[in-house]
Amino acid sequence: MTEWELRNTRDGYAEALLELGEKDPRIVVLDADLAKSTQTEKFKLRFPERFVDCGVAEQNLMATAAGLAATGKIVFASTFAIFATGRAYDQVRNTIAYSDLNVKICASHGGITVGEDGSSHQALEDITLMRAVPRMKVVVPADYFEAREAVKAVAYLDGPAYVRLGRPKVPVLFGEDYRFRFGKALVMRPGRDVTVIACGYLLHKALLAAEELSGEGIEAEVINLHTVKPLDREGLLESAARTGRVVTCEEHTVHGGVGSAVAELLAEEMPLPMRMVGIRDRFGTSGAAEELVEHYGLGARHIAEAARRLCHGDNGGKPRR
Amino acid sequence: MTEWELRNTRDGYAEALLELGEKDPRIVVLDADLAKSTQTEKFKLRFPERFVDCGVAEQNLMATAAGLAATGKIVFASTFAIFATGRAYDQVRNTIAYSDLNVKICASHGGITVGEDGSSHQALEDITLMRAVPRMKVVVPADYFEAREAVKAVAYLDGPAYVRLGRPKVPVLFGEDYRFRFGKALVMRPGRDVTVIACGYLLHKALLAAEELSGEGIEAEVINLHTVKPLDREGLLESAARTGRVVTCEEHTVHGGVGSAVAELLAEEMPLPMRMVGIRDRFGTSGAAEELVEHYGLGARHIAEAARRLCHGDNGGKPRR
Amino acid sequence: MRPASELERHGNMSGVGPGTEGMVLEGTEAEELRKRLETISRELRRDIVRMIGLAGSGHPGGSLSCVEILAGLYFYKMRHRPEDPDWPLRDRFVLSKGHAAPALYAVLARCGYFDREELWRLRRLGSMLQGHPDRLRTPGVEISTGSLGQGLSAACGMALGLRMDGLPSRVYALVGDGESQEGGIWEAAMLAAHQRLDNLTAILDNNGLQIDGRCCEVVSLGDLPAKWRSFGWEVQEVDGHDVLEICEALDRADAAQGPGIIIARTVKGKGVSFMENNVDFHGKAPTREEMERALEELGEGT
Amino acid sequence: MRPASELERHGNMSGVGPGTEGMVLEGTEAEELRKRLETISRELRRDIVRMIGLAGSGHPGGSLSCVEILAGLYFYKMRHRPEDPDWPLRDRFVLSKGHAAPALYAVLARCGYFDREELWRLRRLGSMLQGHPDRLRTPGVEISTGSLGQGLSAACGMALGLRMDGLPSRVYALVGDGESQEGGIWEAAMLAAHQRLDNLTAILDNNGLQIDGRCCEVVSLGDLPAKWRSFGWEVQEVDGHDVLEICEALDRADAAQGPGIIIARTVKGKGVSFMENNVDFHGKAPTREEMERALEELGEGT
Ligand SMILES: Cc1ncc(C[n+]2csc(CCOP(=O)(O)OP(=O)(O)O)c2C)c(N)n1
Ligand SMILES: Cc1ncc(C[n+]2csc(CCOP(=O)(O)OP(=O)(O)O)c2C)c(N)n1
Ligand SMILES: [Mg+2]
Ligand SMILES: [Mg+2]
Repeated sequence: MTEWELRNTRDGYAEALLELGEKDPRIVVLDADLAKSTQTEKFKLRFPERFVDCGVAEQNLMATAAGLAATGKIVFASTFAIFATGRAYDQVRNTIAYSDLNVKICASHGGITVGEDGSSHQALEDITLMRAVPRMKVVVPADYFEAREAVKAVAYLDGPAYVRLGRPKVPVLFGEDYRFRFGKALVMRPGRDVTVIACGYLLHKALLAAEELSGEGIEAEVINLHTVKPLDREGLLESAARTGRVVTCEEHTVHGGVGSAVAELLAEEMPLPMRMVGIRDRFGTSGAAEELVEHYGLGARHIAEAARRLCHGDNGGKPRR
Repeated sequence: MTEWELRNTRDGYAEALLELGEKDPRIVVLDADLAKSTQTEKFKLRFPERFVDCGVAEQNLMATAAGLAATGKIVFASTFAIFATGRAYDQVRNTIAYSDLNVKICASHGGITVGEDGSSHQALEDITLMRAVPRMKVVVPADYFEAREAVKAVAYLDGPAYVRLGRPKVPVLFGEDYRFRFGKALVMRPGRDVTVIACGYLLHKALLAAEELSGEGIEAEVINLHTVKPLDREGLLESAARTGRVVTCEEHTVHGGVGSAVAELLAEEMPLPMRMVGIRDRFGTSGAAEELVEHYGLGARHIAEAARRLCHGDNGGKPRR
Repeated sequence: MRPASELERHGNMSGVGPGTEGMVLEGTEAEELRKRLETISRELRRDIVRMIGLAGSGHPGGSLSCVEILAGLYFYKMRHRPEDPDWPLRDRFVLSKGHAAPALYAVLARCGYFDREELWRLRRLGSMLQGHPDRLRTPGVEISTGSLGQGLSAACGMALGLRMDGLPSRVYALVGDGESQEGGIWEAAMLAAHQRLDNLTAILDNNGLQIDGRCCEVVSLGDLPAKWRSFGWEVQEVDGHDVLEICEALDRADAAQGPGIIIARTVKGKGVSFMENNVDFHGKAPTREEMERALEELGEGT
Repeated sequence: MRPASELERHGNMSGVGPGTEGMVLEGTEAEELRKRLETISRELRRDIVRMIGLAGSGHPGGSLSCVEILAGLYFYKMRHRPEDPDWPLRDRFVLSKGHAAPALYAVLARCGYFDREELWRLRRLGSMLQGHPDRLRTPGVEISTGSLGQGLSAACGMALGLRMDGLPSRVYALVGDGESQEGGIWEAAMLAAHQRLDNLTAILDNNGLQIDGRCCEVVSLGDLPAKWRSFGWEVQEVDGHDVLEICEALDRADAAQGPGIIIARTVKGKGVSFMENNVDFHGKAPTREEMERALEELGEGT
C-alpha cells in the first residue's frame, strides 16, 4: 500500500484564512474559545484587529457574525462542528441564513473521528442540520488542499456556507494545483459497476475500498461529493445511470446526511439500489479515531462489503416481497 | 364535500396532560413563556405545583427538563417547535437524549401553517432535527384525538420523544375510541396504485387527494405515518411493494424530513419511483395557513398531481437518460 | 480608526437626525421637539393599531410600548437617509424584540423608506411587511429578527464592524424585558463590555409583561440596573413615554465609555385604554370594533 | 412538601457525609478533617495525572483545579451511598464543566462507585469512563455533561424535582469560569433565583483560565460576585484549595434562603508545577516523562 502524506483539513483552513486576510480587508474571523483547535489562531496572530474571540458562547458567536456581515464583512465563524451547528442552530437559521448574510461557518471536529473526547464532542448530525437550513451551502473537504481551496471558494459565494473540517490528520489526496469546483461532484476514479459517493474522511476509505473491489473484478466509480449542498444532481445521476448501483459513505448519521441527500435524489429521479455506509441512530463514544471508524462500520472493508452486496444482487433493485 | 369538524392538536395535548396529571404524580410540565399557545396553561391551572414556567429561555427549559427527569419525573417540555428543536438542539441532544431521560418534547406551531407570524416562527426543519438525534422518537399527530392518544402513549415510552403539534384547527379524522399504535403506520384508505404517505396537517389533504384520484380511476393507498421515527419499515414496504409507487407529504422541508426517511428506506430496501410533496430549501413567509399550503405546493391538488404523474409513468422508475 | 478620507468618501454626514452629543434639551426648542415627537407618536400608534387590526393578527402590546423610543431614535437621534437606506455612514437600529415589527414599520413608512400604503398589507402573503422584520424585503430593516435574544448579538457585530472601519456610526438595539430571560442577551452583554463597544446603545422596553404574565411572576428579572451594571454596562433609567427623557438619554449615551443601556419604564399597550397593562393584548389583534375604539382614543380624525 | 412517610419509606438518612448544617470547623476535629481531605486530594491528583497520562488525552488543568472542591463534596458534605448509587435520598452532584471528568472519576472510584482499575481505561473504546461524563455508563454520574453551560440548568431541574417530592436532598453543580460565558448559565441562574431553590448550591471553579487564554483577556467575566448577586444568588468566596474553607462554605450554603454560589479561587493545573496556570495544559495530556515528573511532584510512592 502507498504511504500517504498526512495533513489536517483545519490547517488548510488556516492557510486559506491567511491568504484571504492578506488580500481582502473585509475578511473577519470569529471563534468561541477554540482558536487553537480550529486553527483560527493563526489568523488572529497575523490580523489581530480582524479577529474576535467570543468566548464560550456559540449563540453569540453566530449572531455577532451576522451583525458583522451586515456591515459588509466576510465573516468566518469557527468552533467545533457540534456547537456551531447544534448549539447555535437557531442563530444560524434565523439570523444568518434568513438574513442571507456572508457568514462562512467553518467548523472543525466534524464526525466520529473526533475520537477520545467522546459523544458530546462528536458532531454526527451537523451535515443534516446545515442541509436543512435554506440558503445554506454545505461543503465537506477531504484533505488539506481541498479544505484550503474550498474555503477560498466559499468566501466569495454569496450568502451563508458551512464547511466541515475534521480533527485528525488525513491522507493528502490532492496537490498544490488542485482546483476546487464548488457544487461539482468530482470523479476520483472511474468505474462501471457501482458508484461510491464519499466525502471528507471517508473519501480515502472509499478509494481503498475501490482498490480492494477492483481485485475482485468489481470496478467502483468513486465520487468525491465535497459539495453536499447544493447537490450535483447532474453529475450523480450521470454516474448512477451508468453503474446502476450506489453506495454512500459518511462519518455521520444516515438520517438526513449524505446518504439521505442521495436517496432523495435517486428516489425522485432514478430509483436504484443503494447502500448507505454511515452511523445509524447511535451516539458516538470515546476511542481512537481509526478504532471508531471500524467500530461504527465505516472502514474501507465496510464500504467494499456494501458495494459487493449490491453488485452480487443481494436483493438489489428488486422488491423484497 | 363533507363538512369536517375542526379541532386543535394542541387541545388534544392539553387534554392528555390533564388525564395524565390526574393519575400520575410524576407528570411535570414545563413551558417557556408560551403556555397559552402550547396549551400547557390548562395543566398549570389544575396542577400548579407541577408546572414550571422557564420564561423565554428554551435552552434552560430543555436542560432543566432533563434534570427533573433525572429525579424520576416524566417531563413534558413545551414551546414552539422551532425553538424547542432549533434553539435548544444541543440541550436536547447532549443533555436529554444522550442521558436517555424521560423528557417528552411536545411542541406546538410546527410547520408552515403557523401562518402570519412568518418565517422566524415556522418550524420547517424540526422533524429533520429530531430525527437526527439518536434515541429520539418522533410523532406527528394528525388531529385532536391522535394528538391526545399519542401524548398519552409517549408518556410511558422509555426515554425522550418529540411530538409535533400544529397551530391551526384541523379536521377531526378520528374519534373518542381511536387507539394510537406507536410505531405502526396506519392505513387510512386502501388502494392498489400508489402509496401516499402523510402525517399531521397534510394527512387530511392526502385523503382529499385520494378522493380526487379515485374519480380518475387511480386508487391511492393513504398511510398515516404518525410515527416518523422509528419508521414502520415493514408496514411501509408492504404497501409500497403492492403499489409500486410512493408519494410522501409533509408541511416541512424534504431535506431530512418524512420524504427523506422514506427515501432512505426505499433506496436500501426497495428502490421505487417516488415523489416528495414538501418544502424545498425555502424559508417560510407570512400568510394565511391555507394560502401558504397552496403557495408552497402542499395542497390536495399538489399531492394528487404528484401521484398522477407517478402513475402515468412520467419517467417513473426508469432512468432519465 | 479609519482614516478621515474614508469619511469623506462617503460624503457629508447629514442624515435625518441632528447627531447632537450631550446637548441639554431645554427652552422652546425642547418644547417644540417634545410636541413634534408626541404628535408623531400618536400617529404612529394609530398606524400600529390599524395595521394590526386590518391584518387580524400581530403584537399590539409590545409595539405600543416602544413608540416613543422609536420616535426618539428615528426622528431625533439617528443619522439615516430614508432615500438611501444603505448609506454607509448611517446609524443602525436592530429590533431585537422582533414581534414589535408594526412599530418599526410605522416608523419606517413615516420616514419614507416605503409607501405608507404598504402598512395595510402587513402579514399578507407576498407583503413586504412580514410578521417579523425581514431585512431582504423591507427597506430600512438592518437585520431579520423574530427569534428573541439574537438581535443584541447582531448589534454587537455591527458595532464591531463599524469600529473596524473607523466609522462614526452608532448602533441601537431595542430589547424586551421578557426577552432578557434569553441567555443570548447576557452573552452579548459580556462581549460588548469586554470589547468596550462605546458605539452600542441598548434600550430596554421595560413594560413588565411577557406572554404568560408579569415578568416578575413568570421568571423575575430582579434588579435589572444592577444586572447590567454588573455586566459592565453604563445604565440610564428613563420614563419610556417621555420623549424628552428618551432623547436626552440617547444623547448622553454618545459619551459612554463602553456599551450603554437605557432602561425605559414603559406600559405595554400604551395609549389604548383596554390594551394598557393587559397581557392578553401581547399577541392578539383587536377586533374591528376594538380597532375603531382604539383609533378613537388615539384621536383618529383630529 | 412531601409527607414524612415518604422519607421513612426510603429508610434512614445516613450517607457518607455527616449532613451537618452551619457547623463551625475548629479544633482538632477540624485539623483532622483538613489532614484527611488534603491527603485524599493529593491522591486524587495522582490518579488524575496518571489517568490522563495513560489515556494520552484529556483535560488536566481544569481537573486539577477542582480537586479540593470535589473532595469537600464527596468526602465531607454530600450524603450519598456508593454501594447504592440510586439511593433516593442522596445529594446530587452535577459536573457542569464536564471536561473535568477525570477528577470526578478519581473521586467516584475512591468512594467505591466502581473499581479503581477502571481509571486506567479512561477514554478507551468501550470504557465505562468516557471522555466526558456519561450517566448511562458510569455509576455515580447523575447526568451526562460535556457540552458546557447545561449542567447548571440540569441541576436546577433536579432541585425542582427533589423539592416537589419534599426530599431533603441538596444539589451541587460545579461550573467553570470560562463556562460562565455561556448564556445558558445565566438562564439557569435567573430561574433558580426566581424559584428560590435553596437546595441548590453552585461552586465556581474560578481558575482564571479558559482555552484561548486568560478569561479576562478572552471575554472578561468582570465582577463575578456582583453578577451572581444581581441575579439573586447568595455569594460566598473561598480559597478553592483550602479544604476547610470549602467545607465551611458548603455548610453555610445549607442555610441559604435561595440558591447559593461558592466562588472558589483556584489555580488551573494545581499541584503540578509545570501545569499550574499554564493554559497549554487545559486539554493536553502530559507525555510519559511529564507524567512521571508530575507524579513525583505529587509524592508518588510516599
Ligand atoms: C426565542 C424565542 N422564544 C419565544 C418566542 C415567542 N415570544 C414572542 S414575544 C414573547 C414574549 C416577549 O416578552 P417581551 O420581551 O417582554 O416583549 P414585549 O413585552 O416588549 O412585547 C415570546 C416568548 C420568540 N419569539 N422567540
Ligand atoms: C458548549 C461548549 N463549547 C465549547 C466547548 C469546548 N471547551 C471545552 S473546555 C472549554 C473551556 C472551559 O473553560 P473553563 O470553564 O474555565 O474550564 P476550566 O478552566 O475549569 O477547565 C471549552 C471552550 C465545550 N465543551 N462546550
Ligand atoms: Mg415585556
Ligand atoms: Mg477556567
